[in-house]
Amino acid sequence: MGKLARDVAVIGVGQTRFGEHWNLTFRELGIEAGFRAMEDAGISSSRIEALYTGTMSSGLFLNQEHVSAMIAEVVGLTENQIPATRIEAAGASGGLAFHQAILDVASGLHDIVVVGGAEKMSDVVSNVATEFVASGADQAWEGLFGATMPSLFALMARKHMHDHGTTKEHLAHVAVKNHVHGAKNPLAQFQREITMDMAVNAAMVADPLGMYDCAPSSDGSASLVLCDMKTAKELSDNPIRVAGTGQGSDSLSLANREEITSMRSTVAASRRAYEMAGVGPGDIKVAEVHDSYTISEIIAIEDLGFFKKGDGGFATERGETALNSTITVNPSGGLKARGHPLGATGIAQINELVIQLRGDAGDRQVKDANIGLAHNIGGTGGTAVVNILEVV
Amino acid sequence: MGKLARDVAVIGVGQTRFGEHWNLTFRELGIEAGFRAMEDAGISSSRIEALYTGTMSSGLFLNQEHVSAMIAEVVGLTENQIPATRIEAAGASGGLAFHQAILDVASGLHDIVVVGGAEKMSDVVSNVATEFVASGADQAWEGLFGATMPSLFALMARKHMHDHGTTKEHLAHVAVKNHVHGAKNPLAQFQREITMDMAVNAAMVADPLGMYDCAPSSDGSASLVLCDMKTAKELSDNPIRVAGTGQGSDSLSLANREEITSMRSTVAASRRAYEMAGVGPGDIKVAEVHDSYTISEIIAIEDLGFFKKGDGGFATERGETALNSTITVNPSGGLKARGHPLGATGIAQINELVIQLRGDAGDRQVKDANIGLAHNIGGTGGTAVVNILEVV
Amino acid sequence: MAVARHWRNQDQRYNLAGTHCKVCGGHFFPKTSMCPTCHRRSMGKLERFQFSGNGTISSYTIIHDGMPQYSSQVPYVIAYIDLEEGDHIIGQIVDCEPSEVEIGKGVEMVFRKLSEEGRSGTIQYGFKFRLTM
Amino acid sequence: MAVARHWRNQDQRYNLAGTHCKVCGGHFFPKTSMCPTCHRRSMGKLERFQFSGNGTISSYTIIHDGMPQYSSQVPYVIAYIDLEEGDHIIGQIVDCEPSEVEIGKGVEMVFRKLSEEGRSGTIQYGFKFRLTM
Ligand SMILES: [Zn+2]
Ligand SMILES: [Zn+2]
Repeated sequence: MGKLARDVAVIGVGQTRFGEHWNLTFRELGIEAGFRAMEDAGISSSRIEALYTGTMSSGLFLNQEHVSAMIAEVVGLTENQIPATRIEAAGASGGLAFHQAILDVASGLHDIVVVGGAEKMSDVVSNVATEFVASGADQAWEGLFGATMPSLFALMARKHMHDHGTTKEHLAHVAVKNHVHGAKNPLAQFQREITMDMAVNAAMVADPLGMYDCAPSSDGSASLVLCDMKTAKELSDNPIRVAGTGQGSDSLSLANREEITSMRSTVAASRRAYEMAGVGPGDIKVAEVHDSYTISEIIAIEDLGFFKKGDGGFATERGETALNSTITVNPSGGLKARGHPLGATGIAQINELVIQLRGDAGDRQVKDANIGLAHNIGGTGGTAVVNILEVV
Repeated sequence: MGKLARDVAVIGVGQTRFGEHWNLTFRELGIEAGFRAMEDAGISSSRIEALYTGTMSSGLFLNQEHVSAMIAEVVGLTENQIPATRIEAAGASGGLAFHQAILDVASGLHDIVVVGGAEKMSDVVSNVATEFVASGADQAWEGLFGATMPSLFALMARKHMHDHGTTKEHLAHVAVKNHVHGAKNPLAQFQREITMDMAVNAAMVADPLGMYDCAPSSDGSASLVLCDMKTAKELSDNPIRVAGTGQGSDSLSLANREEITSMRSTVAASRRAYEMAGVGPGDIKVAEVHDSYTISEIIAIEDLGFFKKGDGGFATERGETALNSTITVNPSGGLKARGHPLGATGIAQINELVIQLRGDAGDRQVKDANIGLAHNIGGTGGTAVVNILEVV
Repeated sequence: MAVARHWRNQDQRYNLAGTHCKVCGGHFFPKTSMCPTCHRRSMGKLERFQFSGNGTISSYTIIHDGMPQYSSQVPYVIAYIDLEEGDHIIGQIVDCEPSEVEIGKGVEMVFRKLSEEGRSGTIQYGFKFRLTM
Repeated sequence: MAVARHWRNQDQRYNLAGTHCKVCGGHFFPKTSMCPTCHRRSMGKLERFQFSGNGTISSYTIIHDGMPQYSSQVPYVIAYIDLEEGDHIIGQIVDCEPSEVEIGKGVEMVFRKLSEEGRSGTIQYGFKFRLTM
């Protein structure tokens, strides 16, 4: 166990701009990113052997389950009855779809696979969305008692502040830094910088988390083309290799964990991915981590081993996670500025790493980026997926 | 492509009785089948490296997404942050979870994996359940216009009757036969035989389909333990090998297909599974096929190549699909008599094959069963999964 | 909730608007962003196409156990219709006794209220069909 | 709908009933079919256990943007509470100003109406907490 039978690589990426797409249906969003990824890979849809889709909310938002078949249909992949599989793990749906697609190719079943993530969140009013997003946490023992998703992260934040001296300003530094990065990303939802004052003094959502501590609800989709390394080298001049992949789970409910300032799922997933890749946190030049809330990024960069427990907020304040500092965290703008269409997020993270490792990231290029890490969680960390990519 | 890097085998199976379990929660249902499978495999939960769960309705029925984490928690598998993955493909969720678990083990990532399927359907009133089940079909272009899931199969049935001479009595023969089988299965929801008169003259649901043409909505769960062949031979005296696995998709909406008396997804999935296994329809001694409606079984046994197109109803009338006739179809009682807790169905099918191939099926044992096939579809056939198992 | 979702489909539901592919000449319902035959070659070559609403019943069913928002209308007829210009559609057959419906009979589109009231609390309108001749 | 689902949890919600593992002596909320420490060794060794409802605030948040069924109650306080007998629970803190809530303060359980009205249309009752001292 722990070793893949075949080497796997990404050869194409595509993304819609994230944000509100009133005029586009869920189907149209999915198609656009898929086409861009195939175009980027330089292959026609007839080469695709399987399709994986990460999406959370179609059942609740659209009253539509079984969306894999729907997406295969619009992308024209039902022509050859291409296998189409939906993966759902709340906000980790995209990263987990990528993980499953890696296993598919590594198993030998398929050589060329498309992975997509899509979400359509702007069709429901915001308090209904609040309830739906909360369905990624424990409904029976959290939601019923009034706990929203931001409030669960607020519990983690307050405890982190109490135990480690993290401050409201540290949280704000995460948001400000990610908006600086997002301003350089033409596909980000928010392409403008914000001030510390705006972030610290924003309206409260769940104290101590304010408006600027929370990633937005977004429409959007992202897609990529994955294949075995032999095929990758035939089709591409710059395939990006999957060096390691790891997944970890924890209890759905926060109250069933011994510790709420660390996510055991992230620790386990990253340990597995580092082991497979044969690297450690110090080797990572660029990371896309799951900043659904500012506190999430602080906890993530500690759990991933970039900084020691309790130092995440201070390190952010010192600027060590900014573009081309110690380790560049969320050069895309992260969930905070790029936007957070649940199932699309994990795919967009991989896409950003691919663009960085190809050296195609323009203004937000991380210098000498040769190895990158993506970290995607579902709910309050019930699921975590970590993928490590490297230049071949 | 098309060849697995490692051989994979099933070494343990477990199932709750299907039916109405008013006193059991979704969590408790899942735990029971999981324990039985681990006990059957003779391993402790500390050996489990990953968990796959097939379930459709948790989001709609329980307002709870992200159930993989919830299930991992109750089974005590979050202790080691075991990866837990939810697969959703409407009624094919279970078969597809099994397929994904096969790819996981074959890829080399994990050696021992548990696959579970669970559904809790008795908590909602029946017309709400009707709407939820319909969410496996196309909501925008079928459900909105009043098409229920049975009505879509009724359209297939009427067309099959018109084109091929299939009769209402042929449909009834499917139900009667599966109830005969179910009467021999102690875990079946309905363990009593029915008469042709009852089946033919039952209250109409969607003409020409009556009450006895439709599988029930059930609570229940099923689980199995899967591992690589090397580990299987260390742990088990009678591992059952996965000889072939195949998946196929078609349009979600029936109206986007050229043909409604055949499912291209089934044809493609079975072609892929037969190719991998190196066998043909004539080699199959026992099959568990997706008889969510009686017409589904008739279409399935044609599409799987057991009988030629149009002969499925006649062959059933001739008794060729009964226990120990030409090919035994649904010795468990099928979805019709065993019950149909959506996500659990695909796993229960595999379990029945394992029990048959071990020679442990008692009164319903298929003689000399050495190779078996399971066929699981989602919605109206937007997804089909075919798995072929054999004695080692 | 989700009113925008319905609004996006209104042209299709009210006018039976679909897509015409200028590459292969095919007509498709509902609208598609890509011709299922021509794939990427069809991009930029697709135009809105309004179906006549005439077609033939290819299959049908009489529903006795209906969707919640249609439960007051049972039994009602749903048919699988071959549209005259190509492609198929699923819709209700109204203005006749269920026993009059047969495979092979012609139908034409009519514009109607679709259902009493959905879970969204809004009334939806769109196409149904009636027998011709 | 789904009333049975709520009924099954009532003993836990009304009485703070959880599970006591006679193997390791641990106390767990909510009820569990298996001890998270002892796993299968705990089967048959678990009994119902009623928590005292006393505990300590380990973390808390003041919610300004609440769940739909609680939206009339904002701002309201949710706390992460260490129960005196072990394990943790998430619940509302009531009968005080949000500004009085602090990490380390003691709480006791009170029985209350949980929310105005959920999507299910039924009123739910269960535990909340108030500050002691
Ligand atoms: Zn065309
Ligand atoms: Zn114990």
